[in-house]
Amino acid sequence: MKHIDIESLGLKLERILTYGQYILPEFLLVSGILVALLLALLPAEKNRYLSSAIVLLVLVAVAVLYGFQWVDTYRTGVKSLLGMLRLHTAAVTLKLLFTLTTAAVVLLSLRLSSLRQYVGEYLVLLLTALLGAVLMVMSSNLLMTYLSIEMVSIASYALTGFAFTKKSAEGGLKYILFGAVASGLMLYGMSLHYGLTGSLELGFRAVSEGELLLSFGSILMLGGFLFKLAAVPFHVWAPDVYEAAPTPVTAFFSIVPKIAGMAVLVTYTRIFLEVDMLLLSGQETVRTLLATLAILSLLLGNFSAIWQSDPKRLLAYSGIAHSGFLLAGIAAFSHLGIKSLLFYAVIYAIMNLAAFALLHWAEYRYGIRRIEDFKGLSQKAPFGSLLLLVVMVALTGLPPTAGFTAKLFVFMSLWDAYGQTGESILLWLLVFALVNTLIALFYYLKIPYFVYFKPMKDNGQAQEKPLSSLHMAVMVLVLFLLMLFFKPEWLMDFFNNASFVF
Amino acid sequence: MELYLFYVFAALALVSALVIIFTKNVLYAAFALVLTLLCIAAVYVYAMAPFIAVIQIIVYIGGVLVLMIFGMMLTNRLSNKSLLTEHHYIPQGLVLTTALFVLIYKALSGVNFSGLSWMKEGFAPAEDNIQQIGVYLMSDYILPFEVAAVLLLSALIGALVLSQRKERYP
Amino acid sequence: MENSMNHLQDIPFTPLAYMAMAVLLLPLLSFVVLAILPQRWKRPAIALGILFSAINVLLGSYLFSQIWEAEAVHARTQWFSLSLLDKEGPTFTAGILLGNLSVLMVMVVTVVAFLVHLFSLAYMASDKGIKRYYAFLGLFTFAMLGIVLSDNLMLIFCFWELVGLSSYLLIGFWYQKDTAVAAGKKAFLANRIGDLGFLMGLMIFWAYFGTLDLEVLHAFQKEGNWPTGELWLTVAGIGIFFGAVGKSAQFPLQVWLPDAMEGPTPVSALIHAATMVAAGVFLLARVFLLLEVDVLTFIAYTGAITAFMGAIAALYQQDIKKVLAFSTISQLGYMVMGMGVGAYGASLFHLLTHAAFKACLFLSAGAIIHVLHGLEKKLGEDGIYIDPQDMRSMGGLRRYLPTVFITYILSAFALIGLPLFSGFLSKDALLTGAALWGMEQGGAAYLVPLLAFITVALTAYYMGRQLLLVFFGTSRMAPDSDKVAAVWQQSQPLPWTMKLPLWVLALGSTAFVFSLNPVDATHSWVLQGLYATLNSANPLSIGYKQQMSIVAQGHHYHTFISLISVGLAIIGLYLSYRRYGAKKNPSKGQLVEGERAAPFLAKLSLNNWYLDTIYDKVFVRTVLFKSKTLQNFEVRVLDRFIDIFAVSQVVLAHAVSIFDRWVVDGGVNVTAYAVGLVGKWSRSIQGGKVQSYFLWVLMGVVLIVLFFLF
Amino acid sequence: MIPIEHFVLLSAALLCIGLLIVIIKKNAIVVLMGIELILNASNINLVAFARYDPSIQGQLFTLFVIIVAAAEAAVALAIVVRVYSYFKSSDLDRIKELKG
Repeated sequence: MKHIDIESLGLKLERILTYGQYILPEFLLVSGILVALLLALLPAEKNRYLSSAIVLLVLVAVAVLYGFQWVDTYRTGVKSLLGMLRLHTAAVTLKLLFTLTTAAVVLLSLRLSSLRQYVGEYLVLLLTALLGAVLMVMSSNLLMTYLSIEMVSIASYALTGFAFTKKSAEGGLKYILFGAVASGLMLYGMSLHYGLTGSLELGFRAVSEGELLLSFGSILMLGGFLFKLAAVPFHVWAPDVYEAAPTPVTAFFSIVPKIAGMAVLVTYTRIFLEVDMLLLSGQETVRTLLATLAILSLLLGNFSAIWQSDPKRLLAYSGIAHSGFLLAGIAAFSHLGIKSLLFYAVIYAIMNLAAFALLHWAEYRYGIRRIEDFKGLSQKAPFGSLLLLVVMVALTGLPPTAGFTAKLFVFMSLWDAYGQTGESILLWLLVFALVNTLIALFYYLKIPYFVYFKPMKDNGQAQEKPLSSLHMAVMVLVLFLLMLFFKPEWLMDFFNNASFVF
Repeated sequence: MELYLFYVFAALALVSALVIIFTKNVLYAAFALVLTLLCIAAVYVYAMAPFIAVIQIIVYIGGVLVLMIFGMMLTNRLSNKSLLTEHHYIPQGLVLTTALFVLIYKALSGVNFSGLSWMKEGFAPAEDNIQQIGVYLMSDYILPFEVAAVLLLSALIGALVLSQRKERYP
Repeated sequence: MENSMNHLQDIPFTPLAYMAMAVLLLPLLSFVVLAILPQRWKRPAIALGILFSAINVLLGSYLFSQIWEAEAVHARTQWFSLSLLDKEGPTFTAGILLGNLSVLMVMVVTVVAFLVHLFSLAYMASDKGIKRYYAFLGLFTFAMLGIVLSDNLMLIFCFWELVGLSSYLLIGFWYQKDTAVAAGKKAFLANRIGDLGFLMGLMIFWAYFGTLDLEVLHAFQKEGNWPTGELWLTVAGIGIFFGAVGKSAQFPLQVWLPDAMEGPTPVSALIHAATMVAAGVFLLARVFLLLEVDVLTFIAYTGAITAFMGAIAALYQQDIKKVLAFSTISQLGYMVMGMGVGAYGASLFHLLTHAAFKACLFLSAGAIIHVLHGLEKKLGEDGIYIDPQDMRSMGGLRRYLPTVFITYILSAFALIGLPLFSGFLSKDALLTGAALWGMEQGGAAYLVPLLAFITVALTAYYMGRQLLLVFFGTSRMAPDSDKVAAVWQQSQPLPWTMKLPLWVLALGSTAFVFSLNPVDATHSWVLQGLYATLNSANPLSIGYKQQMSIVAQGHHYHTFISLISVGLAIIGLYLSYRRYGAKKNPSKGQLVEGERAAPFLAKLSLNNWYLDTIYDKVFVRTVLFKSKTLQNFEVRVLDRFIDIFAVSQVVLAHAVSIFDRWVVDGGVNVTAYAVGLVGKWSRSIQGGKVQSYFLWVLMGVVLIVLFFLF
Repeated sequence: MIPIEHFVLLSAALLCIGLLIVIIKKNAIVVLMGIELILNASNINLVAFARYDPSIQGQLFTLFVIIVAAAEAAVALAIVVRVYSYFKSSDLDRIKELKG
């Protein structure tokens, strides 16, 4: 029996207790999960509004705590927790974004029919996915990264099935099989990493031996992150799953796991760049790899989106293209790049939330499931149609919306990075990204085109309620989009001078 | 002696894994998997991780595989026929996985692991490290431990909801 | 030099700058109000819209009186900045630049917009979407004023895009008509192609100078810090010019403008005569001093070729609006050519006069269409079918619509360029510039003035033809004249809201408004004011040098050139009189017959040089052919080998469905199509079987490893 | 002591066999078995390397991987059962309604 140093163990435990305060919001989140679990015992049919309200309260409280944490980290900089997590401003910003997005998704889900039966279980899974995403952006250890990614994934697999239809079952099966293979490959990469560096913590030591194998492992690891980001070549699951899942869940998928995947990718890219692990055959670097994948994602996402007839599928492909933009921001790895990424992430979240909210509204109020069904919606629902138009324009990246500004920032950081590193692939990426905004026009404007320029199929359906609560909420989002175009520094100022470690 | 026994177990693991590929009978595949996992547990023992080996046997063979066999029974109409499965994408799959293996092998063959800086420290772990694992789980690894707990909980909830037979609101 | 000017100081807003903001935002307010007010309040809403645009005219006039020939006003504020941790990042500014150029354009935009607002009241009265229409008008005016007032190219680009969007909405206003929707799409796409060039130009400027502020860029030029002879700056100039090519309908992107006539006619007066198409020329004027010599040459040739092609295409059109559309292309070609040869003042002057007389022509045509549209129904009851836009069923309208006749003839004379009319002054100045440039350059450069002079005669011919066919002779509407007279008896007289804009614009087509001397524009207040905008330029600038040489030497050639142009115009008029004159007074049948047996030139003209056909052939047919063979292949072979060729089956099925789509909606855009084909392929990865996904992923991983590691 | 290379080679072989199973087997449950093999391949690496690590991080990682694998298998089987109730099959070839 090996002797155990009780004294040092006591010190360790004391340290753990003091660190408790830094993960207070996460504790609250976990207790929220437990509360939701208890709520599942109540009859769901009657209590779904009550349960949702309680969970919303928890989420708001968590968001407030994150607000305090933001101020705190703004002052103190980076903090490492047990070598597992790291707390810094960028992570807290994203955590706040995730929490608010989840709150919006909870609101959006109120009309979901399956909620009449499983409200508690639904909320448990949603909060678990949120918790996983929150841990993802903070993780600074391979084990923690793996666990948090799996946490998001497993909750997502189950959530996909929540529409309780044939389609959603199929989507869930595809998602879990694909996800398991992707995470298996990632895990293999992690094991190689561990073997060659002897450490699971970030800030890998440089190795004297086996750089090739290490790079191999890095690429496999990247695969797992790309799976969460839904970028080429690990994008294939996204359209099927987006189509299969209930619309509010799809909104969640398109925002939280994706941006969390982006954060993890940024974390590791920094290490790759520092140790320059992928610098192997000549001038190929991690930038080249990321830029190539970005170009492919842009092309694949945009081109495939063109003939889609299911709006959710269309947005899935558009999400793949947006992953390309995120990857482009990562490839242009600089302070400016990170800031523009954060900006892009926030704008992307707002745009997608608004888009899916409107899709959901069109689905339950007018039974619209295909793009053709949008015909003549402008006559029935002029205000909703106007909002839809603005959101689509924003997704395309045209002025006067913040979608334009966000893309502009990414372009600028790419240009900046090209000027500093002189890697021609970045210039190519810039050119492709520009051309792709042009291609994006073809499909994003398809929906407004049907809404405005095609006659209505029948006049039977009721007129729109003048201003529903959903419209008000979406209007707030749209106002954000417009406002941030005119005053992007309102958001950018938050990111300026903040501590970024990633 | 130790080395030869290792070879035997490794070979057995590989052969039974290959059996999963070649057999069409799903049930045979499951038993081949049991064998593979058992052999892997033995390999863990040779890698000085007896605790992990035990966990492997308890969780995998005792839990996961039983679950799988249940799944098999539930998803196949039990008739006179034995449970068969078919193959597809054989050429593409073979080419790609072989390519991957060759690539890994090439990357591996260049590495002299004993030359790695962190391994030179020459550490030989104790045969029995259950206590060490326990202490780590409750101190340094307390965060992952808790996270795993939440993960298991919600996975169970998810599985529970999804396996409900009927829903009132389709 | 790079990034040296990243930090632009704010320039405080003066009362005049605030007023300019008001001018800019009022149309937006109009748009918002009209969009928000419910349908049942549409009357007060529209009245409000018209009131706003009237106020805008007053504000614009005041601005004009304060700024013209006085000191320019520039106000600027920080828009957003990207500051980095270690160094200060680039800053974007937004602001208003009020100079002679911008206030002149403000006048043009606000006045024409107001008149169109007024005119549309009767024209669109019976349309259900009238509120939407007025809202779009407001949005468009806002965007156009934004282009005019912005002080940097970035902001101009934003408004430029917005103009594209709102014109798309207006052209496709009658979305029930498939052709209107297709035309809107076409306009949008042609513009986007141009915009890509514009964006590239902006990025190159940004890369070189770290700013897009016009004043700062001009300061570089003025202080001699402008690198000349740089290839990238030439590329940037051509890129920006490409933006103008798209918006101003220059060769080879002019195909969208004739189709855009599908929109309501008052919109054509606003967008396709006075404002949007002029935006390209305005942009060239904004960056005039920054353009390299090669770019200017390129511009001159493009302009001359467009002017000529447009005029040829106008010769044999039968649709009253199509003639005007091609004429607009041709006149825009003149303006662009003017910029290219360095006749900066003349080009803008022509923009101004053209705005007035072409808007008048479009509105007059609109009045005719409006009246005939009213008659169409009544005649239809008697079994007579007319197309209210087809000139072959008009004739003799001078008796029934005297007001329109007078305004039409006044503005047509201005377009032809007869003395005493505004068009004479500006066209004369342009021709002088072109001729001087040709003489200076020599050789092939003579092509430019040559084409310009030929176009004068062509313009006279097609306008003479139009006047004769529409207003002279006898009516071709119904078989007997009693019937026609009876029908006209029932027609409604034109309301004053239609007449007033016509008279105002017809007045603007006379020379006296612009110059005291009606046959020589050299001393006109417009040209003098426009030259003043170049005063601060660096004398080394190519454009400046050329403009000054025109100013210095123009008067030597003026008499000679104006004689030639008037002579050419008279020849053109005479030829059209020979063919379509009162004595001949061809009947409807003769006209239809004559065009069926048309000579090559007429066919070329009618089909706009077969540009659409060529684009169709080059981009579309090749793809179509492939789909067809693939379809055959599927029918014959696939049935047997369905299992073996599972992969190709996916591709084929997609190709066939493309074919269906293509045949069914024939109007799908060419580019969209080519793009879509790639899309079909890329989404075929998504075959539905999850294990094929694994294959794709594994292939991706293996390829990445192979490419990046081995 | 057994050389580390042996372990790594064994794991590489198991990874590829697992992948091959995942690709070529039509039955969803056999595919899940392949996934378990992939995870086990990684585990062999982790455990083998942990032999040289005083803080046995690899062994702990393996522990967590096994937990996650169990959770994943539970959810996956629940989904397979659900899919079976709709499609009356667990043959992945027939489950392809979502595509394009």
